[in-house]
Amino acid sequence: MDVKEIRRLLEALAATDVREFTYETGDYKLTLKRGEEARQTLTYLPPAAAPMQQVPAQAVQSSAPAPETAAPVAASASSPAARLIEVQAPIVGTFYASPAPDAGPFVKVGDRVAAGTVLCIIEAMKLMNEIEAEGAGVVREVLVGNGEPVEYGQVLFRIEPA
Amino acid sequence: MDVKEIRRLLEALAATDVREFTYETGDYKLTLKRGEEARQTLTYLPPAAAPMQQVPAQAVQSSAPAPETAAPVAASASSPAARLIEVQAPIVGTFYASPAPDAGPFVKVGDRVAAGTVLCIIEAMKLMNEIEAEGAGVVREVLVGNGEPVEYGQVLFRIEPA
Amino acid sequence: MSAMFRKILIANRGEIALRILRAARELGVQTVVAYSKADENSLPVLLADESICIGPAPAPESYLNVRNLLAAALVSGAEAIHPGYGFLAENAEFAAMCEEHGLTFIGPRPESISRIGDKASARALAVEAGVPITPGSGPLPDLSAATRFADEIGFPLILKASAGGGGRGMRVVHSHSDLERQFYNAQEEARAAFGNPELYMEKYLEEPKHIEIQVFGDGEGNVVHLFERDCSIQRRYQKVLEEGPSTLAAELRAKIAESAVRLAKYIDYRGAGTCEFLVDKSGGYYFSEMNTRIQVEHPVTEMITQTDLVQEQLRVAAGLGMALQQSELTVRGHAIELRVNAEDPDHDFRPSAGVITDVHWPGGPGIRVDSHVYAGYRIPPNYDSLIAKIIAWAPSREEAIARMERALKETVVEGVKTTIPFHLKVLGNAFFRRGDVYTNFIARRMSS
Amino acid sequence: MSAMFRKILIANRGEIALRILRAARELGVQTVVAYSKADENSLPVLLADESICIGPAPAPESYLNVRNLLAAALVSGAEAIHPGYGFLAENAEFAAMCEEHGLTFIGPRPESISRIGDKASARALAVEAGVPITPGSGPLPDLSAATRFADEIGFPLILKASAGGGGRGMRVVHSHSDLERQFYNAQEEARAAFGNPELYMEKYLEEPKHIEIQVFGDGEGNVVHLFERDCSIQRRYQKVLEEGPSTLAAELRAKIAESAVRLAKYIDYRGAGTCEFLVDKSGGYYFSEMNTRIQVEHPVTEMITQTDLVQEQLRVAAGLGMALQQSELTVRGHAIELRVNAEDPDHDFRPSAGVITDVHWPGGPGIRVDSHVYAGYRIPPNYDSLIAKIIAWAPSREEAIARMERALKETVVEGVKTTIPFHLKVLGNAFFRRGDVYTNFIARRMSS
Repeated sequence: MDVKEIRRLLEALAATDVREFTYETGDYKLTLKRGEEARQTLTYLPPAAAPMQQVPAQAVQSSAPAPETAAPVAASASSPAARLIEVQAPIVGTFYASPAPDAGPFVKVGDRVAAGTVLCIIEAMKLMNEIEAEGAGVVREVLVGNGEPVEYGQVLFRIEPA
Repeated sequence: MDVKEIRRLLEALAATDVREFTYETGDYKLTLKRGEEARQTLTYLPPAAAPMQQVPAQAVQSSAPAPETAAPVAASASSPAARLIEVQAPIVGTFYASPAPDAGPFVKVGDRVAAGTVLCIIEAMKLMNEIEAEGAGVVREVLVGNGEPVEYGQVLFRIEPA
Repeated sequence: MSAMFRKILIANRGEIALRILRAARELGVQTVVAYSKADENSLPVLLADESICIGPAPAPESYLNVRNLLAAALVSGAEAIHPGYGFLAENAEFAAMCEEHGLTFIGPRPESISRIGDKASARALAVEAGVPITPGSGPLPDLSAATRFADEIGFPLILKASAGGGGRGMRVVHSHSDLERQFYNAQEEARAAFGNPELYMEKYLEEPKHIEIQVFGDGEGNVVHLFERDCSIQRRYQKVLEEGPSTLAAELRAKIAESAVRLAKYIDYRGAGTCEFLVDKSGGYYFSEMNTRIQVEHPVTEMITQTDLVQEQLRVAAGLGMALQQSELTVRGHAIELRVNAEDPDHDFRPSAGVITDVHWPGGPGIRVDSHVYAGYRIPPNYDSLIAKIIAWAPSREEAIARMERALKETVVEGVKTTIPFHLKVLGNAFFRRGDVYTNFIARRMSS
Repeated sequence: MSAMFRKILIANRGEIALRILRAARELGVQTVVAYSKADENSLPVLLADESICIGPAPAPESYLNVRNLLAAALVSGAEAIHPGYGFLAENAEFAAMCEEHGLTFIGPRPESISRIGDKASARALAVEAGVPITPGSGPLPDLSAATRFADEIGFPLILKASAGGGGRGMRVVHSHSDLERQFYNAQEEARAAFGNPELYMEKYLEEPKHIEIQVFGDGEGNVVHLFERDCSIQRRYQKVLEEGPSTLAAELRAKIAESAVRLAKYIDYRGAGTCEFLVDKSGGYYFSEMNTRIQVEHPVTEMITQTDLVQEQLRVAAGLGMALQQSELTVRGHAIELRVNAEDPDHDFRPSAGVITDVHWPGGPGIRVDSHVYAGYRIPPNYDSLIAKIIAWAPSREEAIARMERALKETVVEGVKTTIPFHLKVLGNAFFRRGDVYTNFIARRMSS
């Protein structure tokens, strides 16, 4: 089981009210426990969910209301990363970390940025769109590799606000 | 699992309300705990998969008119009628409250019956099947009208046991 | 040498995105579903080989966001874009931009869309191609001009304000005295309402049928028709029930179909298209417009001709030629399609968005269901309210109606209101049952 | 003058009860569903006009309980009983009792059931009607008798113990030396196993196809066939996948169909029936048995012939005559049916009873689903494990396979294991894809 599969499992679990989940094979053991009080009813999630069986499980998951405006910056919901600001892709295209193939990256983890600092370029239909920081802070994470495609809303950076 | 994978796993976890996560393989064990611990854990027990019974090939039940005992007698579950015994139809047919059209009913509400007292007739395919009481008691309810069809298991009388 | 696409981008949502996905998958074509944030848990996204978010819920920022759609196709390596219906499906500029970026637009050539998509231009083309249109006057300076036109065309006629629109300021006139009485009033009204007194007239069709011909062209001069659909049952210009074939006489049906082919050939049409006609009770038929895309009601045609129009779109767009041949196309049986909308028919069909808590679609012989919903699906409030199309096929119209009734009675949708109770009333209506159905059916026959 | 039934009793459960209910409802016939206590929440019961409990869960006390079934029909005012398949469908005594009580048995005449239902009698009838059967010897007293038979028929042959059964004590022999070596061993083994050394021989078909012809008769001398189904893919004599038409040559198909019609005409067959044949690689075909009922796989035929066999059963039983005419019957396209069972293919197909917590069936063009289950339905442990039949139709076999794969990939059943993963393997198998399929397909081509 790789991270992608675990992530899909987590998504599937989120749609249920399963509180505790253990999956054990000869190779590995996976245990998950979820917060809040256990409810009265539990539903069963088949441990080895085939891809097609995952559809409704994911489907049942209620999505957070979509933002009405294409705000590229959003606070992440909860948890360890709560204090970090997420920089999301405002358009679809190809991510470039540096202004030119042989140049260094616009920013690296640990770099201090100010409002307006260019963080990256997203190329869409031959146009280079510079993505700027909205506020001051320190780059804590860079989540996309150079040349990778990004979709709308994809998290590109996490910045700890100054 | 490398740091990049763990980071992706953390991201995935951050979006859920999973509190505790353990992943163990022959090589390593990964444990994550968040926030408060769940107070109560419930595990799902899959329903015991009973072996499927084979349907006997083409066996026609012998339909010789044997005396009918009001077989599925069951105490009703709860509530006002808790002490009453239900007399259910053991066969499908037409309910007759009396032995002949101009005769009085076998039993009325308030009548005292003994084991073997005939309560009614169910006619099925021109055969008159007498339905007898299984034990002594007082008839408290007659639930079917004369000449009405009854299905298997339909409650015909409620009797308060003596 | 041409080959089928390896991968396409589906630039739409809901049932039509799923429909395209199914066609592609059956042809071995990989799918990339472009979706808005509101649709991330939608069935097409869950089933797609790949999916890519192209914007937030509002359509102008996602499904109408040309830049993000094109970028999505380019970064995902798709070779073609299927626009579905609605959104950018009839946008010539979008079609042209696809081609400019080396992407195949699965639809007609951009110039076809603009020539035949514009209503005035389409009427002119129809006249050139010898296809009848509703007779109309030019601007009428005075009553005598109007009278001359009336003498030429005959009553009933409809007076319209040149500057008007959306049904406002229209008056039906049945006789010369009617015309005399109404002409100057109408001029005054037009002046008051639109600041322009100019009037014109068109032939007024009383109780027409809305008949549309499905056509398909290969863009190389070959055009076939796949017979007609009767879409007369409309509520506020929204189709409610479509069926095929119509109850018109065979000779008339053939004439209308032939006209549609003539028009499509005249513009060397490529791909799937629909020519809409109004048909009056005397057998006159008048071209009204052409839709240059796959339509919501295409399954009616697929059921009676045993074809797959979306697969055919993909084949023609990929340059593999058109498999459809007129000589092999026949109508078998009758099909009816109902549009199940999440609307409350008891409260003026107001939208009933929310979570579908339980759903059970009908099955068994002759029933096809095209739906993107599932138990637990939240209908986003941002788009239309169509949640399913139920199609019933049977050897005859009468049997198709009985089958559809049977199907609706086994359908369960919980959590939202649907138009199913209304559909059952339509199916039970005596006028409908004998095919006595015109565009005013709902207003005239279904008002309680 | 005959008329359609006003009301019928459905003496069955599961998907076939629902199938009959759908056919009846479309014909305007009221339905009474007879059900066991285990099925009170089943879909046919929930959808029926009336329902009547006829006994507890065990089939001998409910679905095989003749007295309760007949009483249920009589008290509910039903005029006819549809037995579906299995249970009492091929019970001549039950059919006769229906008639005695003034109820129409929707099926063949009782005497047809007993004559053609008995395997030995059916073989004799086939010979009389001039329909080929697998050649068999009489009892073989010694090796020389066996050798004479082998000389007459040719190898391979199969030695069977007269007192044997269920496949026990059978030996395939390929040559005279094989026969010499095995004959006395087989006698000894038969004596030891069954207390009787008597042997007989039959022609052994290596890798035959299981081909069955759907026939329909009106009981008045008219019999039509609705072409064939290939049901070679079986697991322990249980059909897994059925398709039509077969990949056999057109001439051979026609010959087999003609034989089936001849046999059905010979006994003046009434209603729906199926003649099963084994077909060897050299084009020899041999009648094996006739099923005197509607079959599980009848939708394959309905899809390729655009007929409704269950409605036709009702019409013929009601005395309205047979609407089917041979000259109007043609095969269009290809259909495949899969039986989705609640079984775990990873654990020797053990039954997987329980609650179906979520279910999402496929839809879209060419897909038919016949299923009695729904989200929240508990599969009772008392009956078979069939939960759905998925049928895919397309213009060609290749397209039907692609469509079925597409359909299975959008299917979701949660709460129980199903055979769908196994079906996907069958569909992907190279031998299956080229139609190289015989009754040993699963044993030979699918063992991992």
